[in-house]
Amino acid sequence: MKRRIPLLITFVVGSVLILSVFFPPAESWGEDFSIFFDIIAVFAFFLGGGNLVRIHGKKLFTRKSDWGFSVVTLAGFFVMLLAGLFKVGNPAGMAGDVTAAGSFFQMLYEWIFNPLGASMYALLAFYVASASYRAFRAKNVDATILLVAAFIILLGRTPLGMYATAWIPDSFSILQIPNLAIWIMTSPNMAGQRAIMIGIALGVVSMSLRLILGVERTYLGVDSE
Amino acid sequence: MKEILMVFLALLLAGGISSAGAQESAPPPDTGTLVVTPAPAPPAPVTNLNAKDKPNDHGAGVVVTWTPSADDVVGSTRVFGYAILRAATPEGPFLERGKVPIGEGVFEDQGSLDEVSPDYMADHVDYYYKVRVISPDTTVYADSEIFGPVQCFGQWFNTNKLPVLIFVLCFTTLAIFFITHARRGAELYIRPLAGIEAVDEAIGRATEMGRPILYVLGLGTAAEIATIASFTILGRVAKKVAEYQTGIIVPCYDPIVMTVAQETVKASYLDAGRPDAYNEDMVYFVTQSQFAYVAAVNGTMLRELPATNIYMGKFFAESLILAETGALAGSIQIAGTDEVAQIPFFVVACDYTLIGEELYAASAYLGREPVLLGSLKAQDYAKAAIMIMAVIGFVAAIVGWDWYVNLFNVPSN
Amino acid sequence: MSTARRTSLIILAAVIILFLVSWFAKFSAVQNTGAPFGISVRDGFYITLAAFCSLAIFSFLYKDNPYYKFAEHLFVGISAAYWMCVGFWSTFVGNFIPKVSRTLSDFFEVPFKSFDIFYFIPLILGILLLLRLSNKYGWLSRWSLAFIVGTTAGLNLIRYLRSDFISQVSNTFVPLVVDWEGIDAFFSDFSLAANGQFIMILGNWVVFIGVFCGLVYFFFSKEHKGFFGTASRVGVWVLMITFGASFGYTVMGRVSLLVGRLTFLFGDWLGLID
Amino acid sequence: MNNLGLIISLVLIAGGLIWLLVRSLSGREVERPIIFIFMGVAVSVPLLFNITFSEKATPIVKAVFDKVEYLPEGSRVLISFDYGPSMAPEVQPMSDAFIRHCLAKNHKLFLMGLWATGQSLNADAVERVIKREFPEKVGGVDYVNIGYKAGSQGVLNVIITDFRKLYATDVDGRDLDSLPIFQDIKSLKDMDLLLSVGGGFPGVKEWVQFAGDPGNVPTAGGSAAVTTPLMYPYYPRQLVGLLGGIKGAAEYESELKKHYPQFDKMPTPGVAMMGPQTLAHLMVMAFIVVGNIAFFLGKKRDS
Repeated sequence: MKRRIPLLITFVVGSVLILSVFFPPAESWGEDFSIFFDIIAVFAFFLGGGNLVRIHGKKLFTRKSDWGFSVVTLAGFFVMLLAGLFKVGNPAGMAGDVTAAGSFFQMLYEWIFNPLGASMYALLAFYVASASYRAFRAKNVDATILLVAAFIILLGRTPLGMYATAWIPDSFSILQIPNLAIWIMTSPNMAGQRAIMIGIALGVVSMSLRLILGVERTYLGVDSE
Repeated sequence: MKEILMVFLALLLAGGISSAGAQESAPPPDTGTLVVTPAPAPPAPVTNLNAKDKPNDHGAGVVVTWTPSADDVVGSTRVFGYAILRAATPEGPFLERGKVPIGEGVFEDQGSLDEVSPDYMADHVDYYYKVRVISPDTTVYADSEIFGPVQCFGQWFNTNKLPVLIFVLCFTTLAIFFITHARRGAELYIRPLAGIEAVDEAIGRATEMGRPILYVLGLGTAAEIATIASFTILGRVAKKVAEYQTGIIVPCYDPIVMTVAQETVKASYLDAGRPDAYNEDMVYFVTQSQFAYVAAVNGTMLRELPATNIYMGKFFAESLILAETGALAGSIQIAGTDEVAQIPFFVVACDYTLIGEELYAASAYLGREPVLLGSLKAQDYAKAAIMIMAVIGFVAAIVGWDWYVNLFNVPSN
Repeated sequence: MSTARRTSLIILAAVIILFLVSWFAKFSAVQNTGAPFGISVRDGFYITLAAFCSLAIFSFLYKDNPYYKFAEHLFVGISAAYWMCVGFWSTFVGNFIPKVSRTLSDFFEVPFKSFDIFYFIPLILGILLLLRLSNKYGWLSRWSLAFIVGTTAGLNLIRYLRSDFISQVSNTFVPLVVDWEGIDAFFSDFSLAANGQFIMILGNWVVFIGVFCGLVYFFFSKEHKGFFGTASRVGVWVLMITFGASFGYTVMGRVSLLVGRLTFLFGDWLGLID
Repeated sequence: MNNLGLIISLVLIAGGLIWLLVRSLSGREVERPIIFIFMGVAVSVPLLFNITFSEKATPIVKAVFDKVEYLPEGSRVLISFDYGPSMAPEVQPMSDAFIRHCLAKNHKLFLMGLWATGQSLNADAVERVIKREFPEKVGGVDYVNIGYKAGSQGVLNVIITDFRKLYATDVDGRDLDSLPIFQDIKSLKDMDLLLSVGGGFPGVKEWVQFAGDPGNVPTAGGSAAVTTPLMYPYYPRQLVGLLGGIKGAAEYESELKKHYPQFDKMPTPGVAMMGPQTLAHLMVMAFIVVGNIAFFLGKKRDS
């Protein structure tokens, strides 16, 4: 029972959703199920939030190293939670949108959440540089191809590429770096992307089938029973 | 199997006929007759007005078609567009349902099935249509004759999606065939996947170093196949970890993913015969915000200094931030994602990367169970079929077999 | 007191002083431009806070440090609660309540839509999920997981098959020759111009062969030897070009993000640029 | 200030790179924080000191420039604003540059638009660019703004035979027949060049299909970076040239500055945005080169 019923649910739900696509009266089911999924996810928030509070509370009470930072997390969590659930300072009161401009919730979002997130994102510019330094080495044929393609595209995006190859006559203009960069983006790059996408689609179809047929079941933790 | 073949053949035939009937060449532009008329005469009305129920829908849809006005030619100023009007009786009143630009001869009158909607369009009720040719001068127009009555109604099967259904059926048959074949004990060869071979080695290394393994399930919800594939890989990794008695850290982005991951890791420890070594805090929730999650995982990497970082699942812009920080911490890194835009970053910054489809294959490969391997075999046959179809498509593009190309153009509804 | 501890305390004091200085400088500057007093103090604080948060994150580039740790922990706490609140108000109150209860709809001040019995499915599954916390009935939560996985599998199977698989295959159907006017014309007009006939034809060939070999690389059940070996080698090369090119192409976007952040720091905060 | 900043920063960066190169020659790797510092400097210095690089126009951009440049003085050029406010940061530098170039060449300028959301943008360009920088130009004589009309490609189909079927007046309500600039203009076919600046539908593609091709009028334009690859097939047969994304705008601005000393002081948002980008790209490439030198020398020494 503990093992059969979940597999049966997966099978029924999965196959019903596949078939619903082909029958117009059932067409909207997929959408409905996605909404159900979102609602279940709200319940899961309790599990998530509870887990967060438990982990950091434990660190705090057992005075583990860095417990002070757990206080920061818990304080941030509860302040934000209360601000959001009770819509503190919301110009339209409880009926207003939770993210309405001017509310305390939105203030915290704008001046703490947002700058922190944008800065994290901006770190990418630095990591792009360090990754290219570290990884673009002509170690073997594959790595050399990777390196050369990246280098041509990079060159094509600076004035240098144009200056360096402007002397090439028009009848050989494909060899001018900007043109070569465009050609790489629209031909071999496109081919590679497409091969990967077709492969992924097949992989998803096959994986979905294995799940529906109950062949793949690690996620249920039922291997052990 | 025979039925499928019949349907397939019927489809090919239908495709061939429909493409033969289409493609009527536009009349040549008559630029010579263009003289400024002092009083604007109304443009020629449309002809061949027709309306019928929109096929393959759930009702409340009518497709109106017509032959564009004789004045709708390149360079003529007399036609500006078409307005489609509908009434419940031939006498009217006719209300405008929409407009289309010049050169077009089709309009889908899409109503709502919802009775309270102002746009409600009842099924099995008579409607009358006419098409108005609009000129740049709003007072000058030409109405077509009225067409009707026409009724809309729902269909039970969407024939537009027949090709998809055929693909689904073919692939399912193929997969079930190979899975049963494999169950009977046939030997199946599977090529090695470098990224997966490295997993065992990496766990061994972690044991030697006495450091934990960091397993990141990515930013996908449990509604992503990539995340589910990652669960099965996590299951195998956790089992090995339990056997070797190494530590594992699984920070989660999504609460449901956390729930499933806890279940998976717990079961793996049970499987390995070490339920006592399982600790609830191995799998924990961080936050459901992309960059806050990355900030936390980055911190974990530099503080816990895991011997190996495994990234499997859906990743977005954070892929490179994670992989570079991991490299800084000196960890061996194995990644796998089906997010095409992020694969390059993992390939560049990680030691091993499972590219797209390999991620899905990995779970089957790790299991080494014949049933799972059987489905890989089916995937390969499907790939071979695509290659053959693509070669035919190449020929088709030259010879001009439009029906063949059309076979792959599945309408969006 | 150890030297390390003393140094870190001095740095902390310096950071606090800098923060206060920046705050005061900011609001007096804002005040001079004519904004009302109360708001400008608050805005000065917020801008300074945002700037220090950004700097704390950037400090991670040097190494892990307490300021980054502080920002990280604050970020985790705030963001976790943020999404919970948004999920609660938009999904639970916005989508779920109006479909199940008029009383609750009135309580939350959302318009009641119509009663829908099917909305009890996610309610029950959600409660089952919470049973995980119980040792005795924890196994029931697997029913919810099974539902989620079934939904995922069903929806994705069709979605990928249609949008990625079939349409990508059909996009590969490109003509092998473009603007063909006979072999003589091909050779007499032959050029390596970027928009010339030869390069266009070459592009189509590369796409076709690239997809073909790329797919061969993804063959799992065939040993990569002989013809398969060669084709899969070529496939790997095509993939490598793809990865290199995509990497190079994204650099511009990544730099734009940094430009945006630095514009905030130099402009909005320090007022160095306008 | 500008030049000093430029010199100091370039010396710093170049010196740093040489130092790195020398270090690499001895086979030593570069630590990560050094890379980060270089990257930070490469992006912030152009921002702080407003450093720009002159872009050399790629052929596809140069073709547009040359077309405008070599039309005889007094030719009629039409610029269509086919974008909304959200796309403006990326493509507005293009339409501004086109306007400046045409007026400097004393071409007659016709402005219009196909996007409802972009209606105010033409008027804004008239105020911001034409009235401020070309006060001697007279509205209705040297330039005219006929504004937006609904109908997408339908508009083009009509005005390719007769403007007056759709447009009775310009945006200021003046009768087209009363305007000297419209004296012997009947349709789009009387234009010498059509320039469309856009980022979606309708845009450059529609201008080629519904105006340039059927009317046999030279057509060129500019488009947002995302849609640019889709336009390449039209070049050069149906499209004179094309400015792609902010880089295209920067190239055009540079070309303009090079040929017209009077534009020395003009704002060049495209070029300005390319400053940090160019330096960052050069930096990444320099690191790749230095990294490979270190790698090969290290390998040589090991063996």
